[in-house]
Amino acid sequence: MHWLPSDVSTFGPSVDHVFRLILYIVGVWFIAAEGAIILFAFRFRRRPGHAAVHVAGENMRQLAWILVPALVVVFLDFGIDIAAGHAWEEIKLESPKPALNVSVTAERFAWIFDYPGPDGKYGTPDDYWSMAKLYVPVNQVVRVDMRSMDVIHSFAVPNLRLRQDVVPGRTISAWFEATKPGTYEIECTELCGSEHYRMQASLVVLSDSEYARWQHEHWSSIASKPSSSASAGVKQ
Amino acid sequence: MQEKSAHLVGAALDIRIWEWLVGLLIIGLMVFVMPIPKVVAIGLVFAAAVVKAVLVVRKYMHLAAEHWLLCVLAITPVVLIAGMAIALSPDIAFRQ
Amino acid sequence: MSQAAAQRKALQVAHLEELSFIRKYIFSTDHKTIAKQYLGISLFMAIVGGFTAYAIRWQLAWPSARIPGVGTITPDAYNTLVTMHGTIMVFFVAMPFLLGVFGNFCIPLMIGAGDMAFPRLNMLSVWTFLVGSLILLASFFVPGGAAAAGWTGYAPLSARPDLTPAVLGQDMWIVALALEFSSFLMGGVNFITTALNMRAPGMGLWRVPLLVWYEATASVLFLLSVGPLIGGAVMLLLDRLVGAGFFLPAKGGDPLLWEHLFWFFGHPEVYVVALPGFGIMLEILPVFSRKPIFAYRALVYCALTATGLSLIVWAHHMFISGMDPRLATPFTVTTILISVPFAVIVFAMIATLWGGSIRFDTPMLFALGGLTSFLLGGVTGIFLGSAATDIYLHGTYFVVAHFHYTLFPVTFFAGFAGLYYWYPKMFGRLMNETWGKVHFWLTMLAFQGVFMPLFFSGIAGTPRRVFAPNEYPLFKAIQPLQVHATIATVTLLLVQIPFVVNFFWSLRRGKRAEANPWLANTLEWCVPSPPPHANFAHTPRVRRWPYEYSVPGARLDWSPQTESGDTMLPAAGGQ
Amino acid sequence: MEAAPSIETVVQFGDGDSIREVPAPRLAVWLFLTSEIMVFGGLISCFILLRIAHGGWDAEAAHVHWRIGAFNTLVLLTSSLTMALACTSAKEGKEGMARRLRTYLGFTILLGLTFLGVKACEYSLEFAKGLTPGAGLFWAFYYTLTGLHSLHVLAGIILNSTLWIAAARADLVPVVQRRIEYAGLYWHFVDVVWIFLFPLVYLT
Repeated sequence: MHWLPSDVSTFGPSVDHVFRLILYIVGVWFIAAEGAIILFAFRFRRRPGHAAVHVAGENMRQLAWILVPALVVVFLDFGIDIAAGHAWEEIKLESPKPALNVSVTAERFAWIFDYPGPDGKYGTPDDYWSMAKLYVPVNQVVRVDMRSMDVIHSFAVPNLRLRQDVVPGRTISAWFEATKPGTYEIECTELCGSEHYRMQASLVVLSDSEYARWQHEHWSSIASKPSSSASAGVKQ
Repeated sequence: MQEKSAHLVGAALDIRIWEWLVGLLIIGLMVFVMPIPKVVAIGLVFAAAVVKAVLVVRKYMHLAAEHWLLCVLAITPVVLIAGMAIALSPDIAFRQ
Repeated sequence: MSQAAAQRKALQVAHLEELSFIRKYIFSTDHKTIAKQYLGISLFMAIVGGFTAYAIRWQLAWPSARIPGVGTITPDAYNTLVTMHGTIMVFFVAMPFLLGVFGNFCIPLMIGAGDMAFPRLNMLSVWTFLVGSLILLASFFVPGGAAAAGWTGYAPLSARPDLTPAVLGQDMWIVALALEFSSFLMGGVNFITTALNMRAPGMGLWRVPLLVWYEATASVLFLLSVGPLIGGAVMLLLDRLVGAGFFLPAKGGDPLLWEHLFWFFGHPEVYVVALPGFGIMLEILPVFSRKPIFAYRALVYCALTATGLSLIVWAHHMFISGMDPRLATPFTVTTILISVPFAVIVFAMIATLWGGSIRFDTPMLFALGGLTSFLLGGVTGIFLGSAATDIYLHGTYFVVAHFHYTLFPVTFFAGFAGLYYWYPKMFGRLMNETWGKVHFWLTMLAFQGVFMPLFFSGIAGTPRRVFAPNEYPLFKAIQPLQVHATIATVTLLLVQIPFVVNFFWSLRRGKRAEANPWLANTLEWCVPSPPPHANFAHTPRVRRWPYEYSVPGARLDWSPQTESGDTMLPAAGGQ
Repeated sequence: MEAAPSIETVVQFGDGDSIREVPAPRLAVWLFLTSEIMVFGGLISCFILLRIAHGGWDAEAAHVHWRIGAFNTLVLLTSSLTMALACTSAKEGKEGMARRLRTYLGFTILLGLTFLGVKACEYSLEFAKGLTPGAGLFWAFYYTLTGLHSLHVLAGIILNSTLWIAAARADLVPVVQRRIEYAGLYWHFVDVVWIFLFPLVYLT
């Protein structure tokens, strides 16, 4: 468990909870099964004077030895299904009303983040764009609308427990709410070509005051963008 | 139509089936040229096609008189494909 | 006289007359020779695949360092290596090894048939496969190199020639796969027909050995799942050659369509490989525990259930692919449900050990090693099968570790088990036990050493298919895990040398094998080792269930299937 | 070629084993057709799904020559009839069977060739209008589906021709008599595929 990177999102705990739940359930089964194999292998090793018993598990009394555990497995399975289902709903199905809306453009091999600017509308001169750095306020719901210019990429932020493929030809949205200021990694985790491993960006979570300052410094100025990202920002 | 051709055997049956096939083809074409709502037309055309296919499979390919396992072999893939198409439709056909 | 009788007669004639070298060893229609041909090809491809693994691991441990015997590699070369490693290992090693070798060799022998139902089709299948393998190998040497879009070949990366350096290479990749598929379609048709139709008198469905059941079921699964991807391969090729645009959004196509077509086959493919692997282990366990297999019929039903379920779980590879999120929970349920038949199989294996009198010969060791290792792969599948945790773990080294823990045991542990077990029947000599045991223990340890660390590196979030993991600040700290895995990989590859030496040494020098060296029941052990051209001098009459060991009151602790007198009721009956 | 003494074992081991009575080649052909259904079924469902996604492609579909398609359907249906007649005469095996079998088989081959010829003309008409496989998704699908089907027709023609030639030799007639059933199964399957392709491509 301590291998998991620090979690800084509101839904991170649900993911980690399901992870832990599964870990404990399958952990017990795994150890039990391995234990049984090793125990039997030792206990029933070939020894003079010890003949094998003749049990074929063809009557219900014997079959119960494997069917009852299997039944337990079924129940645990449904338990996992329910837990996983809830977490999934929270992360991918429901999306709370966003305080900030960022348009993300994935392009081999870079991430471009477009902000609507003060007027909250895209395609207006006061749009702000930033390359490879996604600035968001802490404790605010952020919605990212993601597009790809070329191939399939994947927007992954381990610390947020968030991952979403970005497929060309569609706009795919995700949301998150960061709970701790700081700088976190954004990776592309879908093979997208030669420089795939370089396709990284950073998520900068700012405290309210810092975010206000950042907004004041950047959003007023009219930034000029490279054509491709401009088209990306303005098109949809 | 199976009832109609039940008493027929051999070549006569083959010809009767062919008549049915051609008849259904003509029906399909008439539906296609006639000015009726597209949805209905498509429905009828494909209904005709299904009947044709069933006729060929049951009579020309003798599935009607085959071992049940061969019928399973014929039906399973159709069901699978239908299932796959349904599972894919929200992603491919009706997205956003 | 019935056609079968005629065919048997023909086979006996062929058996008497001496065949020319070419007909006997190269263009042979004998299922045993074809099995050996598959064995040769798959072991060679395994060496190629192992070499790619070595280069990949070295790069990951010491990014951009000179790889001994390879030199430094570019990111594109790395992508090529990753792509080809997956393609080779899954399609050109696992399938020929588990289906091509053991399916071809065991099915006719175990059901008491002279050969496959269609020997010439069988020969066509192995030659088609060989051509496919050669095309795949050739693609390494064409300008631009071999395919580099991942073994899943996700469009548009694979669908547009301008996105990867591999232009011709990617086309050859598609063609090679198409040939591989058609080869195993022919093989599958042959397996199923033979298993259903060529059984010796008395070999009722409930007397068929589990390996035959599992090979046939796997073939059915392959037949049912590969079709859409063959269509998809045609579409992908047209996208590349004439810009058809099936998977190109710019032309109105849809990249998700390829993902669906690929995984509709790609997931069942895992079971196409897993089932024969389990079949082998299930054959070996009772023989070396001197005990009937536990719950024979339950095991048959498990194979059928797993087959059915595996056709409706494919989207669990696509939870975060942008597919409709409402599909996730249904597919989570089916996915996690598929753990049940495999749980039953594992429990039955453990129950078979209970109360046995276990001999730890090399085949048994490999079978147990496969079982114990597969368990970890199986349980870690639950993490990836449940949508919520998959959000975090998808595309990380956790996935890599997971599927290596499932596919390596069924392919190599079970495969080696089968090889050590049937080697005497194939070549008439036994492999050296001592070196076999050495091979097992070193393989076992090295294998755990390779993939155990990768689970942790995956839980820490390291993405797979990256040229240089140390480029990520978050994972600099756990680079030692990668180094550890690499050292273990090199060891794992080196400890295969004893096996190779043992294999060839035993061909000439190995201890001569009598007909039934392991004292097993199934029919292949009642003919000389190696069996003559038509296997059975005259068709055997089957009078027993295959797993009757240690029958109370019996003189011996095994009872060949040809011996009369069933005690295993009701299993012996047909119903 | 049915395996060993079947009836006896069926009696002995219950209905599950009646499969032994099915000749192996017939079982194999059906298994092969199963995978073929998956291939064509996969392509066709892709076509339908993307067509729905793109609102029907009516404009493109207006360019296909449905009359030619209809004629070809008739040709293929009739070829199915002649094939069925060939199989029937082979099964009945009355005197003069070999002659009748060859006549019907010959007609089947000719009709198959007609189908391909017409299809070729159709393709050339479309190419003349610049409607190539690269001219848009509809055309990509049009050529993929009909092209793949035509290849199957070609394979069927070759298969039938070998039987037609073999049937000329008295000593091979029994072999043909047995194998024509399997060629027939395949030919009818190709026909069934077209029965669905025709309305899919031409009439919607």
